[in-house]
Amino acid sequence: MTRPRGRAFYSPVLMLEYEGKRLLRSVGVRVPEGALVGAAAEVDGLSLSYPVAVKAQVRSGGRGKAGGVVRAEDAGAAKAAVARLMASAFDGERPASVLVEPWVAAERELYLSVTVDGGAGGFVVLVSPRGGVEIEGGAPPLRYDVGAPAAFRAHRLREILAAAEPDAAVREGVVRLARLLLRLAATRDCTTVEINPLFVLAEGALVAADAKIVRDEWAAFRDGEIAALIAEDRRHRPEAIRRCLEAGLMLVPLEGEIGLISGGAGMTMAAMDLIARAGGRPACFLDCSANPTPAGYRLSFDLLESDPGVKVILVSIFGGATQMERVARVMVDIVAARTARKPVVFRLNGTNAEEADETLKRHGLDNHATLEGAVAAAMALAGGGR
Amino acid sequence: MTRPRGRAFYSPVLMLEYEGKRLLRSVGVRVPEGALVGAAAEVDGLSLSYPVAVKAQVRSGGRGKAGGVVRAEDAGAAKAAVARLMASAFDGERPASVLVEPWVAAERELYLSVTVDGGAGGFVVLVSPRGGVEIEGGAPPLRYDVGAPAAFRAHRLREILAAAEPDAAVREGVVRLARLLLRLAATRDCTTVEINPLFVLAEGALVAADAKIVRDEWAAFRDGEIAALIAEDRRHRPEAIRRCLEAGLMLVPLEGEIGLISGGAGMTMAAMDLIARAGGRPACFLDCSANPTPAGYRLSFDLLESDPGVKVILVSIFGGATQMERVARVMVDIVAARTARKPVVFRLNGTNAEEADETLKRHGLDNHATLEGAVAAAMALAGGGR
Amino acid sequence: MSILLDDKSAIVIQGITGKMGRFSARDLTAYGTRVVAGTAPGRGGLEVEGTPVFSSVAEAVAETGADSSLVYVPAPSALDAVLEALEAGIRLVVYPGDGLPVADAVEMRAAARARGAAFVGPNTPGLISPGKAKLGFMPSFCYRRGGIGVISRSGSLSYEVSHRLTQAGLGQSTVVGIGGDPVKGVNAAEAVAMFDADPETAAIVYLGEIGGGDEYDLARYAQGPGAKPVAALVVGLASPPGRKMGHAGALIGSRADSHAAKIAALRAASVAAAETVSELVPALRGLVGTG
Amino acid sequence: MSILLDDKSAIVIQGITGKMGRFSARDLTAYGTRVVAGTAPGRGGLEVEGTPVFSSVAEAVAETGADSSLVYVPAPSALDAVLEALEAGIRLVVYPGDGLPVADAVEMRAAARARGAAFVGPNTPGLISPGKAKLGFMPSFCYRRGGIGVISRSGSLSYEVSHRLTQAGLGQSTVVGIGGDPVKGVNAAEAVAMFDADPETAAIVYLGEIGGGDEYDLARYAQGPGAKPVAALVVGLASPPGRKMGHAGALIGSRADSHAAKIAALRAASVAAAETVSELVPALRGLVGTG
Repeated sequence: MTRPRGRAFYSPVLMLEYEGKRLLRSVGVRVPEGALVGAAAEVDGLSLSYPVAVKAQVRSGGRGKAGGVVRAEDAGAAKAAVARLMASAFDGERPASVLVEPWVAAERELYLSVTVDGGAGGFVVLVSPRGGVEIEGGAPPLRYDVGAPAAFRAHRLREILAAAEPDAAVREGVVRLARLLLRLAATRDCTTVEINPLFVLAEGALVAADAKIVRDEWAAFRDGEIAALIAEDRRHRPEAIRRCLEAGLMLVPLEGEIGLISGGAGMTMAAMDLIARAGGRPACFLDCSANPTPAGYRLSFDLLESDPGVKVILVSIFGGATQMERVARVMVDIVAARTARKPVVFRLNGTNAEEADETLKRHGLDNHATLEGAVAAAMALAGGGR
Repeated sequence: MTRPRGRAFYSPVLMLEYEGKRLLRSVGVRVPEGALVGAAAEVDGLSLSYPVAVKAQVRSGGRGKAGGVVRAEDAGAAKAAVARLMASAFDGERPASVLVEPWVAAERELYLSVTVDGGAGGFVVLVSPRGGVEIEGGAPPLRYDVGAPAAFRAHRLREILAAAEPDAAVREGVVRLARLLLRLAATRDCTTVEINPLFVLAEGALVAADAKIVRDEWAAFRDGEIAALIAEDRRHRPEAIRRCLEAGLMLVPLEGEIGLISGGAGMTMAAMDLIARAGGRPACFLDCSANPTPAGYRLSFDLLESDPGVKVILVSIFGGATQMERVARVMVDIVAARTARKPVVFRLNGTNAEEADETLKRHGLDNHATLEGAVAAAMALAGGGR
Repeated sequence: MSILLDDKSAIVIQGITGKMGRFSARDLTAYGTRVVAGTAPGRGGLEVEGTPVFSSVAEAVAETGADSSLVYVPAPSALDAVLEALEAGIRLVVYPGDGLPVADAVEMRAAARARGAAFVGPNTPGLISPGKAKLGFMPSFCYRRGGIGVISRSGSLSYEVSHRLTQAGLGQSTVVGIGGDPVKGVNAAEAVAMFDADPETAAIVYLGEIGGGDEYDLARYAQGPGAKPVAALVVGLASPPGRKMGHAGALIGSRADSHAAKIAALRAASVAAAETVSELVPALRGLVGTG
Repeated sequence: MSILLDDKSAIVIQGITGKMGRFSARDLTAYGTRVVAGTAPGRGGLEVEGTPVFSSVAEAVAETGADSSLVYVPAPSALDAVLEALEAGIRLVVYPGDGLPVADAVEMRAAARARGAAFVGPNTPGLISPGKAKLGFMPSFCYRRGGIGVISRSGSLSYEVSHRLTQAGLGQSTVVGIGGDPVKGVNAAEAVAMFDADPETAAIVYLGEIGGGDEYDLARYAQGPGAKPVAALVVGLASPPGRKMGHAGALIGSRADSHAAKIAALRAASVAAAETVSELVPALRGLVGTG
């Protein structure tokens, strides 16, 4: 009910602002006492002291610059803002709800986040004495490489902050808050917990004015909240994408004419790059390596057959654990059973590649020796490049 | 709404079965799909397949033996059971709700818990191949001293289980479950997570048939669920106890005639023991050391003055960080302001004890030199011992 | 000798600018303790009661050679403060505060052990080696130097009993409050081992209570060959089962937690076990004479 | 020489009774790898493909001298299995599985580092030192012994490129899949340092992608004094920003994550950087001739 609808791309495990704030509050972070509404009329039921902030609940970045946050001085203005925001789209995404909060008067705005970072081998804490919508353009934030959560040391962060944050009370508040956010990230499988802006009030208190929390989708087996986010997200995805997600296929829909069925993230990108260099456009990133079964491949074909933009299907797989002679047999079956007319180009290599090659040939199907050759053939069948 | 009412003693941070099961499910533990009802009529709204288990939601131990779990073969029997349980009391505690669950057919019952243990310097995992209501009487459970959660090693637990659990699949299931429970305890500040019985189904799956989860009340600052449990509990406590809890006074009401106001847990028990040895009965365990302020002491006096069973008030404090001359001044003020007639006996010692002694004497109040002397005086004023 | 703390110990008070920090800076110094430094984040350069204040423990250690720490910070910051002290090389850290999540006590204990340092707490008045140094907030007049090593799960009770010992002429080598929480730094078994190894300690007094298993560790020690004489008090005779008596650890959950079971186990191990505080000094006298 | 793995490595396969375990027992042995043991809890005493099965890694190590492990267990049990291997003294642990919570990868990395062992994974085909030993599920025919050290964030792409190198007569010292997740065991910087120290490795090939910072670590190495020749491929030229391309780490979040920025940084560091897979062998030939 409260998930955004629309066609924009977003991570299924990125929590909406109000969800993130609820989680922050539950671990002891101060947030404004807001209320969620789905329609202008619901504003009447709230006990608010004005002015309020009316905030579209969308995952797309740049909401503030796009007018997704409105200050309202009275109930009439708040209702108008709710109605307008509910009817708007942000980067293609329509809000499913609007958050109405007391307008908080900040002395200053900071930036604070805890996020997973490969270079740190774990978590980093990022702090900027200047937060808000302009964070991207400013000086890079202060960075504390924590690594494993148990390695967090408040005094290290304190030292790092000393260089840039002159107010000792604010420093201590940020250190305490960073500890809470790191604990949240570690105990609740979050890959990012970002507060931007983090308001400093006149009396020195810190209030999270926004919340961007990304959970770890692979931790769904041990966190029902993550499983629920994923399930709820799937309910609102277009059917084709939902079916791929359920089958473990990694799909990123694009808008091209070469329907690429591939295996492995790097190899898929490599093939997409060759298509692009040849002047074509891949129709998708579609990685079947997590489900190299007849059902998985059939679903991939169904998806591409039914996409009117796709002119040719290119199957490019270099298998390791995937036994290629089995893949070849599946391809033979799929091709034999299909009624559609879209041409299919194969390039199968890897474990048991020779048998795969023979299987395809025995059924009159070509197997290209190189990726470049397969891409060239697909481009020709799609009607050439640019 | 869903907290138990009644006069029984229970920990505010002991979760009810249904709350515990909800938490278990959220971390990936299999539990029966139950529904909570507050009245017999609500059974009609549930889609159940019979037989079902109808279970009173109370914190008191020994619920099973006391008839708090009923098997119902059809809707009529279930409604009757709900009505009966809602009207019953268990160790003085009336259920606020009843859990209705499918009756699970277990091949076997195990016992599994993760709990804080001083000897282990942290957490222990306890497993018994025979669970159920008879666990207390049987052989002691297998014990794996984990210590800090990061020290958990699945292979150590596996070795320990090998001695007593012959079924390798069950062992592996228990090891996986123990890991989840330990993670739950560590990440959500639980001091005990106990599943008894843990059902082994015919196909080998493990299902938590009951749940006893105790949270750490001191972690309320970083866990909103714990804070909510405490707040909800306070709403249902008698007013006097609620006020003490809110003021940080540690109170355990007993049923005696000596109203003991004390400081420090050990010292309070030592005074209670002397009262008992002198043939008296303490009216309470009341430790004011966490709030040694005029308000805290005044509240203690109010509590004991209003308890008709209390015949004398004994103030016994041996202060370290508490400055005793300040306590003495507070006592002088309280005594001067009170209108009640209950006699008061003092024994103040500790930091600045000489000044405290002088302050009391200056206002005509005796300060006993020894705890034994003070107890004897209180006993005499209460009307003697046995 | 004594255990953990003596007249060479150099103390840093973490959180020295707070109320308890200021009190202890004055009180410890008055007792003759070498308080060499205090810390308060962002307030380096100040002085409190004549003691220099640093912004971090590492600075305090580098500048003053502090080796022992008394930590006065609120529970939510306590783990960070203890980890800071350990990482700065402090060998003895005392955290007296109560209300600490048990998970944090577990981490503190593990961190101290990993570094071979001693952690005392939480929920303790600290420790004192009478006549040498004090690292806590117990009332100084209760103590006198001597040969009794005292271990207590409870603060006030340790003042009461130490005062009785002192009045009876039975001085103390060290009185250590191990704290009332179930998971602690130095526990009963570890404190007993330290007293066993301390030549100045002639006998051990243990102040226990219902709940937990520390008393059984003590009995195990007393049963062993060459154990020093041990007297013990267990409080909670009059406490009903199933209720937490103030201390998180003081709860009779099973038969072994009860007053009677503990007294019986201690006596079976030849410990002079007192059932009430009145009996403790006489029991100890039976072991060590008039001291 | 080679890195991490050679013909003296003694392999234990954890989870050898599963489908992948059985496959690798056969496949690794066929490659000439010394597979000395397998483990499966509660199933000690079995044999799989002629390899003895033990109930624990400690037993396997004690009985067979295994020093390297390939772990085939589901993600929820992976951390436990890796910790078991490390505690048993295994020096090289490969966890190929994907779908691992990043928090568990963080713990695995930290645990391996604390013991001075090497952890490779997650989300990797493993590693191979051609002609010596194989510890993963890559197709053996793609590889040939030689002097190119290959590091790859992606599995299939490493087969494709190794195959091209082999066909071009450019053999490999070791090909290590470091994995596509943001937090990994041996990372690009660490693998590069190992190849730098390996006398058999004459040049380094790095197969990277958009997202993450590994490529910048590589550039830092290549800029340093005495660096070995480095060629690199970055894939993701055609990938739009803000979307995760299969790998958890392959996401253009900021400008530095992009294909163009990485290619530019690598070239500025004198790395022979290929914009597509077609350009990689020619770029490498420019550095090392015909091999």
